[in-house]
Amino acid sequence: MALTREQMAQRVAKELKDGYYVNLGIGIPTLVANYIPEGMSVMFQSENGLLGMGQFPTEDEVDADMINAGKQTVTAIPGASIFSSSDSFDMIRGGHVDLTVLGAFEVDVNGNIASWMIPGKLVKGMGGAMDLVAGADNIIVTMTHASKHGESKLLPQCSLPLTGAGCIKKVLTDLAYLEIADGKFHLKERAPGVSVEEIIEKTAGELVVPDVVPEMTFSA
Amino acid sequence: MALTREQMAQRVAKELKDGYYVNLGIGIPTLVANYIPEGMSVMFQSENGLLGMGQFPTEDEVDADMINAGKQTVTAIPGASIFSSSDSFDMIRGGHVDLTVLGAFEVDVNGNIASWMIPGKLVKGMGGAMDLVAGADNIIVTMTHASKHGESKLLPQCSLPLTGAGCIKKVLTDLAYLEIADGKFHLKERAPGVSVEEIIEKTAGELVVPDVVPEMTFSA
Amino acid sequence: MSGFDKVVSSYEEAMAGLTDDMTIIAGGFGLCGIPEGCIKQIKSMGVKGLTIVSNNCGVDGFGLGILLEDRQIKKMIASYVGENALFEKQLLSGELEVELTPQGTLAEKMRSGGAGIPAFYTATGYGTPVGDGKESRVFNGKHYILEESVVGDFAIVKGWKADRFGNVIYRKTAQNFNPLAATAGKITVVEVEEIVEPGELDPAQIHTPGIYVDRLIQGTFEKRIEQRTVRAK
Amino acid sequence: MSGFDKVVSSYEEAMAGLTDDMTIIAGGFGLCGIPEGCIKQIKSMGVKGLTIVSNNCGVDGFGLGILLEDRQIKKMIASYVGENALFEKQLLSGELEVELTPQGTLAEKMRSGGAGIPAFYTATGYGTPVGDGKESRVFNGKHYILEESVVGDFAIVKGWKADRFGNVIYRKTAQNFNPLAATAGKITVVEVEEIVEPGELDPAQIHTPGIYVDRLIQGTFEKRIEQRTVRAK
Repeated sequence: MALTREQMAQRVAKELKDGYYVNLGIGIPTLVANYIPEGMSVMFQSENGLLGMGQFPTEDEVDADMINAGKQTVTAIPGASIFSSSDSFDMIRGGHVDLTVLGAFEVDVNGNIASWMIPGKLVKGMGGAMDLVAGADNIIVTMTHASKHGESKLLPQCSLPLTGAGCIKKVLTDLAYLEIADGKFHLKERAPGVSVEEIIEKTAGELVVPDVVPEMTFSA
Repeated sequence: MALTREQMAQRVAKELKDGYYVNLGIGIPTLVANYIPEGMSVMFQSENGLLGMGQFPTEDEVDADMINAGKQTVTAIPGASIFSSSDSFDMIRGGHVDLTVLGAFEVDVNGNIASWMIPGKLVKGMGGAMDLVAGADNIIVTMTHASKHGESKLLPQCSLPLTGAGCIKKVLTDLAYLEIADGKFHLKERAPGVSVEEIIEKTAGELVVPDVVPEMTFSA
Repeated sequence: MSGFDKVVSSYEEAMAGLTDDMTIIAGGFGLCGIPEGCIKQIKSMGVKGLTIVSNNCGVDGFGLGILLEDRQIKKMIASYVGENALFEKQLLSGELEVELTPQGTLAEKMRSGGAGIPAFYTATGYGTPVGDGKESRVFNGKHYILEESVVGDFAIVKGWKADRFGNVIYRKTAQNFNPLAATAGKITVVEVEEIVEPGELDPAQIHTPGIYVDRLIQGTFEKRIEQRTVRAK
Repeated sequence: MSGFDKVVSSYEEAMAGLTDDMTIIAGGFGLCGIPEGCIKQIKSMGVKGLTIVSNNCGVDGFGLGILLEDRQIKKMIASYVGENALFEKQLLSGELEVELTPQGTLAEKMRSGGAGIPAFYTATGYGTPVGDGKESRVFNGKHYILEESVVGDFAIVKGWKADRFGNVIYRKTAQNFNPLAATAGKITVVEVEEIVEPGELDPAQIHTPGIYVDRLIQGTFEKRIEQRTVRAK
């Protein structure tokens, strides 16, 4: 069975470490905040200028001056800091964020990522995505392994305009967890009940498959 | 009579305007703060990170964490702001300071200035001087017109290593006030009792002398 | 110290001198911390052919979006413009030009514009359409592209409190692009919720020193929320 | 939130990992806001061949000056080094190398080093010995030179107050180069006068967010004054 969005978030959360500063993109990445392992602390960075993002506010706490990068109302945890957009991207560009999780349309064997622009469709902009992928050493891309029409999103070469070149090393799809190295995808784990054959079939870029591919496990 | 240091400061002070943000270098420039015209407000920037520098402290007010760029203990006026060295030089480099007054060894007809290095003598460093001359539109150089040995400091071309290239337009010496334009010095005013002949003799760079050169006046 | 009193009493005075074809740098992120009053004044002035540098372009009927109604904007430099139907329409019809710029690069373009740094290298956008036609260069084995800074004829900024000398502090995440915009205007106009006397703000806690501020006005703000998200108590 | 508790209890722990030939970026202006305890620890560790990036090099017997006593500094990158007889002696004898850098360029080298900007253009130093051998270029009719950023193996920083998560505020003009140095160290060590609990400092008034701080220690400071100038009451 392919992973649900929640399971994808759960699997990503296993990459967290105590004391990590983390930037979560919109969509599945946002859900990762719900699965922080017990006894572990991570701090969320929001690129509009907030380090230490907290829960959504209660009705009483709603404050128009307190939003995240998705323009949602949020709160700050004790020990948070708030700063300008340039200070925020200095952190990001300077590689100070420990982990960045974001979605994509495509990734390829050279670590290229396309996530912001589909030619012929209206382009709304890249927001902070190009800065995030260029600045971070440790990025996890979350996306479905193939499109609804069955077309692989793990390619020999991205077909869409890039968000960043050579910057992705880890990909979690609904079918598998893979790493990118030496111009190849390396299959590391598969979703429970998903066969290696299915993953091979749906991966267009060169794929290295080890003898044993462990299944992911999820706590109930 | 050549101007005294105090008279030089008084003459520079006539270039102040209400609402000017001003950076004063060490030496004669520092004295300008004593001659702010009546009813006029200017604010002093100190490049170590203080805008709105006040008087020296009283004994009771002395605070090791409150110094100016000359490393002297100072105070701040109401409405001052304190910031980092990069914020401070952003102001300077970005041309936000209205007037900069500093000393020099030499200036030349092309607006070059040499003020920090005498080959053969130990070089202590340029501090903020290169940033100040490169960033400011409005700079007044204060220095003696000639060395103790009678050698002109207003030259066809600076002989010492430069602090900045093509950035000086106004020079006040102990003998005259001059402006630099079109590759020439232009004599604008002379010190009381100093002859135009003496200024011509002590100016090595090309000098434009108008028919009438007004004498400076000083209030007693 | 009258020479440093930046307070003006009307938005007419605040935006005086703005003419057709000027470049305006605007603070704000989405609808958070936007200079609402200055934008309304620009609309009522009717100036045309504007280049606006701002992370976003408001929404239909609010924020910078209202400047689209009478086609006052010629070119938008922004990182994300997806919240605005009129924007899309004018873009598709070719009436409006857009220069999409990565958010961090946009922030740094403003900051360096104000700081006298005409250009800087960043890895952001290398190998993407953003890097097309820009000089690229390797430092320490990594690729970077050269980005040039921006300055505006005007900068319009939303602060929280300011003293009469124009020392500004921002409130929470309404800070965003505002302090950067403030440095990058030839004329910088700041509107705030409260004006206090010099000396009332802590000098070490000023976000925008008064040297950057030319005109200061007290305004009232609607502060519209784009994504109101709440949790149960 | 133990993962974010940056507090260490000794200077040995604070400077652990520092070895010969490393580069250290140090905050401070003259003797104001210098990381006194870290400097003393470096002296007692006896590491040699250091490159120090700091606006000044202390004075004889205090601040960074004490690292000259046992010839621990190989190279000094600074804007002004005039307060130190031992410095002059080692410079003239060729034991010590110095790279004089304009003060604003030095500040920006640290800031951009921490901000992932490998190089930037500045007018400062164009046409002077500082510009010799550097690329120059014209933007909008003005000459600029290309300056590269710096990062350090360690950054040593003096703050005023910090919370356990490493959010730091500086006191008055003791801020100076400290927040810039803090961003530019692979390992950043901050010593402060007081450590408080997370939540006690206003989030909008943090000078250095904790993300930049690896180790935090409470110290005691002599705070020597170089030019004690006073006026009569």
